[in-house]
Amino acid sequence: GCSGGGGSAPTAAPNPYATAEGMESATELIGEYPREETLFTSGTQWGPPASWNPIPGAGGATGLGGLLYEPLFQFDPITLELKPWLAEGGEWTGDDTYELTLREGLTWQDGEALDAEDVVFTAELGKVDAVPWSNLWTWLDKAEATSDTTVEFTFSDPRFQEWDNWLYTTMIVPEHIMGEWSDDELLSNPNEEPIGSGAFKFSAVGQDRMVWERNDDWWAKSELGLEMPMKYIVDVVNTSNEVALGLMLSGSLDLSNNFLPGVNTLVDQGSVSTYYDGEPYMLAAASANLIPNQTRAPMDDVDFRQALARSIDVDKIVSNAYGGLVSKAHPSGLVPAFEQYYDEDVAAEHGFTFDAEEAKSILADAGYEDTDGDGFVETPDGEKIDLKLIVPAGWTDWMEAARVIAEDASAAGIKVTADFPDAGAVDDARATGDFDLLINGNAGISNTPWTYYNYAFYQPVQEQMLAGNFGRYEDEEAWELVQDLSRTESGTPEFSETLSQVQEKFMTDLPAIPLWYNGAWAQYNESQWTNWPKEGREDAYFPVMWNGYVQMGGLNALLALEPAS
Amino acid sequence: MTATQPVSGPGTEATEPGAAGPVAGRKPGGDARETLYFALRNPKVIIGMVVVLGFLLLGLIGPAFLKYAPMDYAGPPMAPPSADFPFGTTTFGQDVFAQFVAGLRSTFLVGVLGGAVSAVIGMTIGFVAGYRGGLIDELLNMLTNVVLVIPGFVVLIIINAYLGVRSVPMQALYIGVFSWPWVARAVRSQTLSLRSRDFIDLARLSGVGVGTILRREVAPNMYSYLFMTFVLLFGGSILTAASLDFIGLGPTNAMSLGLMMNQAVQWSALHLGLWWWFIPPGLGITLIVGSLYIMNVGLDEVFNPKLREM
Amino acid sequence: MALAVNDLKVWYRTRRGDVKALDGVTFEVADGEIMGVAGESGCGKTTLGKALIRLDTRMRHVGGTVVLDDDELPLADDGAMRRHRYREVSLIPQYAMSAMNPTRKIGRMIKDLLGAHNVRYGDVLPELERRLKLVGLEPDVLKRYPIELSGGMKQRVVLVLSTLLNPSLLIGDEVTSALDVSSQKAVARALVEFRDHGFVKSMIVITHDISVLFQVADTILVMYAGHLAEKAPARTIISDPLHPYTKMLIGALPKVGDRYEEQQLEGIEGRPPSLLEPPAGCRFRARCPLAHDRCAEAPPFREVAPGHHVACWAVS
Amino acid sequence: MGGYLARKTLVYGLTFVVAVTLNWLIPRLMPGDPVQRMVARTAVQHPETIVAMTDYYERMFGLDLPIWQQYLNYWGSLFRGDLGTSVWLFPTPVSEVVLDAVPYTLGIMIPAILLSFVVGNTVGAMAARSRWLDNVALPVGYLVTAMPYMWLAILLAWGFGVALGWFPVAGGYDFGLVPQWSWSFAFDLLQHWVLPFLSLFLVSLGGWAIGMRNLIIYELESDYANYLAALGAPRRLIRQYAFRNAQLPQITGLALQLGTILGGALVTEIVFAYPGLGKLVLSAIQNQDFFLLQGTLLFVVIGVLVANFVIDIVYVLVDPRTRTGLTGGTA
Amino acid sequence: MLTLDHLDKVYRTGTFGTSDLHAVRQVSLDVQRGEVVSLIGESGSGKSTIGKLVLHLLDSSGGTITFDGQDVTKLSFRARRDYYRKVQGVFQDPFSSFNPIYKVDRTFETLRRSYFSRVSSGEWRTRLEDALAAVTLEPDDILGKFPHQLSGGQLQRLLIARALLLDIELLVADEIISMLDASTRIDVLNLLGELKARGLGILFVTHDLSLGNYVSDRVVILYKGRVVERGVTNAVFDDPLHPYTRDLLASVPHLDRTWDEVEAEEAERTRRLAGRCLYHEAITAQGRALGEEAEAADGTPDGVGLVEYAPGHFVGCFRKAAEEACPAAP
Ligand SMILES: Nc1ncnc2c1ncn2[C@@H]1O[C@H](COP(=O)(O)OP(=O)(O)OP(=O)(O)O)[C@@H](O)[C@H]1O
Ligand SMILES: Nc1ncnc2c1ncn2[C@@H]1O[C@H](COP(=O)(O)OP(=O)(O)OP(=O)(O)O)[C@@H](O)[C@H]1O
Ligand SMILES: [Mg+2]
Ligand SMILES: [Mg+2]
Repeated sequence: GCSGGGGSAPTAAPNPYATAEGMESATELIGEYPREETLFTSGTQWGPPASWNPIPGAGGATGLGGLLYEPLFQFDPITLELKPWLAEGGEWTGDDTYELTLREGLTWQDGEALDAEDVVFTAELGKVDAVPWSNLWTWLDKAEATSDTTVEFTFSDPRFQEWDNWLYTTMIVPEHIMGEWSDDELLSNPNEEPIGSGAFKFSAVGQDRMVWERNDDWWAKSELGLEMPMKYIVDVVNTSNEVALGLMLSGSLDLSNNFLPGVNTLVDQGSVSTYYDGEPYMLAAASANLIPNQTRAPMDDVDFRQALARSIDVDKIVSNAYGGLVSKAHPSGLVPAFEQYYDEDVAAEHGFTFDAEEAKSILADAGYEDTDGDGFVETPDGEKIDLKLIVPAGWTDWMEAARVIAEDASAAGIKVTADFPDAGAVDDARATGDFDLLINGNAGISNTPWTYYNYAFYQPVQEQMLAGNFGRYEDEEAWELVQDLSRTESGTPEFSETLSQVQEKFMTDLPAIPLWYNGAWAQYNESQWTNWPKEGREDAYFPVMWNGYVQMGGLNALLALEPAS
Repeated sequence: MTATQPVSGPGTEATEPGAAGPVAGRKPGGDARETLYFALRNPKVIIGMVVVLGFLLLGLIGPAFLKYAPMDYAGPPMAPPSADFPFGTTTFGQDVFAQFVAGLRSTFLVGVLGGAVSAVIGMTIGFVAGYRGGLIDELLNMLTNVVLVIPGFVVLIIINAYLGVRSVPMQALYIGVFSWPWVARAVRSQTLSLRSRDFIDLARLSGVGVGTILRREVAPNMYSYLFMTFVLLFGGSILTAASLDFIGLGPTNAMSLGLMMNQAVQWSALHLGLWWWFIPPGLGITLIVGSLYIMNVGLDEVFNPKLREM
Repeated sequence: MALAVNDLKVWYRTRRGDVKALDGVTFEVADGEIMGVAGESGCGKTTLGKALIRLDTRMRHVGGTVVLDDDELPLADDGAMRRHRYREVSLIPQYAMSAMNPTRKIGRMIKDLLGAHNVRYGDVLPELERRLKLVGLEPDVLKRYPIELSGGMKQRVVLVLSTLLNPSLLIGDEVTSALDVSSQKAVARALVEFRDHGFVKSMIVITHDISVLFQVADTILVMYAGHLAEKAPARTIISDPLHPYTKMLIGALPKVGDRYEEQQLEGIEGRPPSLLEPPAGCRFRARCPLAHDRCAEAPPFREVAPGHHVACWAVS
Repeated sequence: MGGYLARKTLVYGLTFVVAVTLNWLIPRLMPGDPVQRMVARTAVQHPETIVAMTDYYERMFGLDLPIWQQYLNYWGSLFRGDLGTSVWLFPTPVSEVVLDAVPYTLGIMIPAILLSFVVGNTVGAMAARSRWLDNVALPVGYLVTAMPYMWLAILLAWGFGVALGWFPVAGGYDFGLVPQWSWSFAFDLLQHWVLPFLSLFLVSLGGWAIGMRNLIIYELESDYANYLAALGAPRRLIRQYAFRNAQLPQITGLALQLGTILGGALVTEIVFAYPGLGKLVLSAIQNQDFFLLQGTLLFVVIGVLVANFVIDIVYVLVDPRTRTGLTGGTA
Repeated sequence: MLTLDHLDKVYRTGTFGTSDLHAVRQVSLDVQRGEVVSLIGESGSGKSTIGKLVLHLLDSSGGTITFDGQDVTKLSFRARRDYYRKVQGVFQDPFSSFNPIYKVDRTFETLRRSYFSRVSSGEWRTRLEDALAAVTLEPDDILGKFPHQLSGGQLQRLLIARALLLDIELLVADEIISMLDASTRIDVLNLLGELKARGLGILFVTHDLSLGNYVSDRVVILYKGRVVERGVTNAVFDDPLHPYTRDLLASVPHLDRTWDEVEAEEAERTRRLAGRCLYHEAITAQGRALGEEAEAADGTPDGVGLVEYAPGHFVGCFRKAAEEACPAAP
């Protein structure tokens, strides 16, 4: 027989189940994970789990950040609050000093204490260029452990919004282990015997699964009185949505974070459930934007962009392509979590809504006319317009949406054809600016609306645009506004004021056209575990295990689960 | 690729000994009529042809009679087959029958083009290798082996991914480029046996060049064999294309039967009970390709009298 | 009398009708006689040979009887014929070059074949080796594959194999045609020797090469278009042929020493008739210089001298 | 034989070099940049950081070197048995990823190939003698062979998995099980194996049967069969010979098929979420994982080459015709 | 007219030409106008190979072939076409000499396309009829038919007619009658005799000695690629010098003598020769040592391994190379 999913780490035996040598002893220990004590999840991992190193920020097994390693704070996207986690709290003690206090009695899973030195160590890892938070040190001056549980951060340029972001996205790592790694190893060590501080320990791994086992010595048990209801979490590696749905329906999966087309039908039938009982079923996770390439005519013309935006009937996309699984985006582009920041006045004045007639009249006013009678307008210079909207092949929902967009735009006189190159080719086009139109949803939910506008306006425009402003919009004033925003503390009146200005700029210039919200896809099978997050519940969290979302609610959702029987 | 081989691999070998028959022992000319006579009396050929031509016809003239375009949101979503929508509708309310008919076209196109491309490459290489022999033969053999050894389907995926935008003809072209090796092998051995025939030498004594000899003397002798090869390639291309379409690398700007299956699966058709979306395209392919294969056996019987007597 | 063939008719079924390849032949082969069959290509020589042992699926036994050693052979019944094959009638086929399974060692194949006839290989082995030696082969050919032997060797192996059970009648079809002169001679002599040793009682040797027949055969039967033309002792056929066809056939053969400059030989004008719908009467009529009205009726195959049969009205 | 072996080795060696070079080259022709995709997944927003990370990974993968150097390094590490590190599954070594997946793929492919070969040939041989089988079984065989792999696979998954619930539809073994040496685990493995195996098996079956049928018919018409029949050999013996001889070209067909059935296995594995090479290859392509792709391809190429080589040798051993053919000494 | 001088042909067999097959070794001979020269030998002795070399269907590995003083071993494609105007071939199997799927006319058409594209169709028709008449064929019986509808003799004559359409001076006839019926053979042979009378040179390849004897003026006996004996037909047949030739002659089935009779004659001759090696003796008689002729070869038209035993009657040796010892030498 074959050794099956016998561990991707045959060198050492971090746990008895992971390798063939460990098999015999494993039989004695456990043959299978008892169904009633195990939570089966899927939808996050798309390949064999390969790394348990949290530093690179990606590529880790599902739940690595959040279940095994933990951040200082959690962020609740529903309340928009940072909640102390490893930290007991933190505050700005001066214009550019921030003092962080850790909880008492934090321990690593190997029994070592988790203290201020570990936090300093984690922050200082950023001094290595390739560490994802190396940028921190362009505006942070110093991180100093003032006691076992306190750390003082001194900033050269306090960027409040970014700092908050760091606090909950960065996992604190053990100095006593990673301190021994070389700089190169920081990113390339697979860390096959991970020691974290979290609720779960590494248990076993296979080609098609990752298994976590409850950490019964978790600090939060005593500190916060929290206890995980399940002993094991088995995360099933995805191959396709079809398979996920099959597993879900057969009750082999409890939580699926896949986009499962048609799941609305199943929710209506009662076979699975979601956050909302009806449309849009899912919480919103990010806005999907239509990005016009503003280095090309006519997308460089704001009137044209406005007309284009109004020509698209997003409702049709929502109901047809998604069957109501998503909702239409607000013209500000901000996800509904930021509803409180919406400036509805600005939206009423400058925001766009679907209106093909208006789109046509804007075009006509700006000199776009159909001079050759082919049913499509030409530029004021008389150039033909023939735009390609690219969406990665295989992204079926977006492909369907792109078809609708192309159809609608064409109906308004703007010739657009949908094209579906390979995902890699779309990446290339997006980075190099070699496209007319594309759809992008990179800026997801975060602690601050700044993230979205940073994404939309990011400047300076460079040869390769990798993180934002793929449309290569150029406007200094707008960029200054965004930078101001990052330096403003949220909750302050300046913050909302600046935010309104940014929103206005966004709606008038339309560097990106927000269309709908991609959902925080999550569907539950309640046959084994109940009490899943639902609309209207007090303690409802984002029920998502995606990387970065565990500390944004995923963990709390798990904590709240109850066995069905 | 995927399915070309299972049939054509052994199939090729199978036709080889017989092909020595048609080449060596054929008495054609007056027997063209005889061939036709047997072809028209061979139930396998007839059944195969009727099915394939039926689908072809549907694909060709079908669209003219349809109310909706394949991608139109034509009716209620997820409607089961009815008078209005004989194959029902998709999740989006698209007419599955309209898609099926449109898909038939691309499917035939892929079959014909893919088959033609690999036939042309395989035959050229086979002819040249078999006729020239020597070092050229060795080199071409090696090329054939390399293409054979490299997992063609994987390379196809890569190439398909490489193409920014994929069209049916492009897909066919690339499929063709990777499915010729067994054709080359078979044609080569046929050519080898023909090369030793005296009429080739006589043509050379008439001052005719290599190309002309291959074209006018060698190839025509293998027409029946080449035709059967083409039938196999035709079916193989369709299956390969369907596999590519299925894993999401189908044409991006057209409808095909494989793409229909892909979409049906992507949108969980079977789990949602939309069997009418998933069954017809696969069944269509199966029937077309199956009929081609059956027709091929029939043709084999027609061309090789030994089989005919069975 | 070993073999008596009486009015045998064997036709081929084709889409265009029956090919009357063997259309009523009557002759006898005596014990110990080697009878040669000669004639132009397509005249039915092979059909005659095959008809006596195994009709293939396309052949049809239309009429006539074959009696071998007082037993009538059930020609049309493949199953019943099986008992007679090999032990009573055996064959060296025209295709001796490919007559042996290419993937089996020769000894193994013989063993399998003998097993099927309930004969123990071990019992026969000494005799087999003796006969191989007789035809000039080492017994170790049994351990070889057919492809490792030359054409002449294969032909001799097939000869030994076919006669291993001492059949009454051996039919050899174009046994020597594919060989060059030296192997031809060896094989031809082996045939005679086998008869002399009594391994086979009588033989029918079919070939288009009359000079070989002259060397091996006691009598020669000349066929023309599915009919018999003449049968006589070999020397008589060569030196005193009676049938005009035989005469012309022999006359067209140059002897060593004949030279074009000195003496021009002549061929036979025209072609044999189609066997699909052969003309009634004497089939050689169209090419015969002696043809007259009488020939519209088929001439009987008459004995005009002891052991000399001719089918021609012009011969009295 | 020695010379033949040397020659074959030379040819296979050359083929290997060319194939490996293509393996190396082909992924590099794809659009997109693996490192960029990798960095993009970290969702880091700051260009400076992105540049630094990109540099780091490029150095890591040796992608900063001139292309010819990359090529030479590739050969160098190949000889050290090092296939590099996967980009997509960073930092797992490619060899590890591939070796973990290979047992599953081989586990369905080898039985499917061999069993379909054996069963197909047997059915074909039977069809060659029975009109009934010929007229009924073969058309069915054709239709099965004409089915797109995934269509059959999905129908099987849906029918036996979802609707009837007899077999699981995903995974290499139950997600609730721990691998161990026990009957229940083995049984579970088997249960997960059945459907993927079946879909591959069924599609391959028809081809063999048909090939065999045709070959046997030719063999039964051959001279040696006629001769045996003329010497009164029973049909059984003749059939036995014909079957044996007809199998030889089928063996060559088997070699031809090895490389291509992978395509089928790939699609099948995707349908059944079977943790073999299939999904791996597809993901490697989608993630521009040069190294994983190279590694997987290399594995396949070596596998196919070795199989072909073995078949070549075996062929020579079982078919004396080829053996004398190559020494040039005919008749 | 045609002279072969030390012609060699090595076939490369096996992958990358790993093994060699020396099919023709140091063959020298010549054919004059109005003369039939027969190449006689057993199967595999290299007869067809020589024919093909002369027709330039194969490249030679060494030696020269001169036609009217011009070396034809290295002709370009163009020059070859001119060569083929004068030299043509007819092959063993008339059925395989015609593409079975075309009517026989096609053979002539091919010729016309290459050589007579400017000839009007009326003119062509006349020429064709003349050529067919020369081989005693009725155009109406023949043209428009498929090869399988004609007899071997008719086809073979058609092929000769095809050659006659060109103004040929030399015909290579490779076993043109061995596939024919005894009755039609003689017609074709007689036709060759007529052609010879018209002044054509004919290289007649055969393994049948009686046929070689019937038409040829001189014969060349080949053994394993070597010429072992060469001379005027009567001389060779009446007084074979080489043991192989004698063996060959003794194996021929005669129509008037049985093998036993022939063998008795042969035994008598062997007894007379009493183990002498005529070649060896001739060499010694010329005052040369064995092996010397390799150096002496230059300038002697006789070539290596052949000595003139009697005027115009050469005998050779089996030895494959000059260094080998004479098999019959003491
Ligand atoms: N299977 C067949 N179907 C139809 N006609 C056949 C078949 N086999 C032979 N014939 C015809 O029967 C006639 C006699 O054929 P047969 O083979 O007996 O001739 P043959 O004298 O042996 O000729 P050859 O000297 O060429 O071997 C020929 O006209 C031939 O065309
Ligand atoms: N194309 C080829 N490649 C390799 N060897 C060849 C080739 N053609 C002929 N030979 C070999 O060369 C030798 C001479 O062959 P050739 O055909 O000239 O003989 P031949 O005297 O004409 O014999 P036959 O009487 O059988 O026609 C033979 O051993 C043959 O096997
Ligand atoms: Mg015959
Ligand atoms: Mg020859």
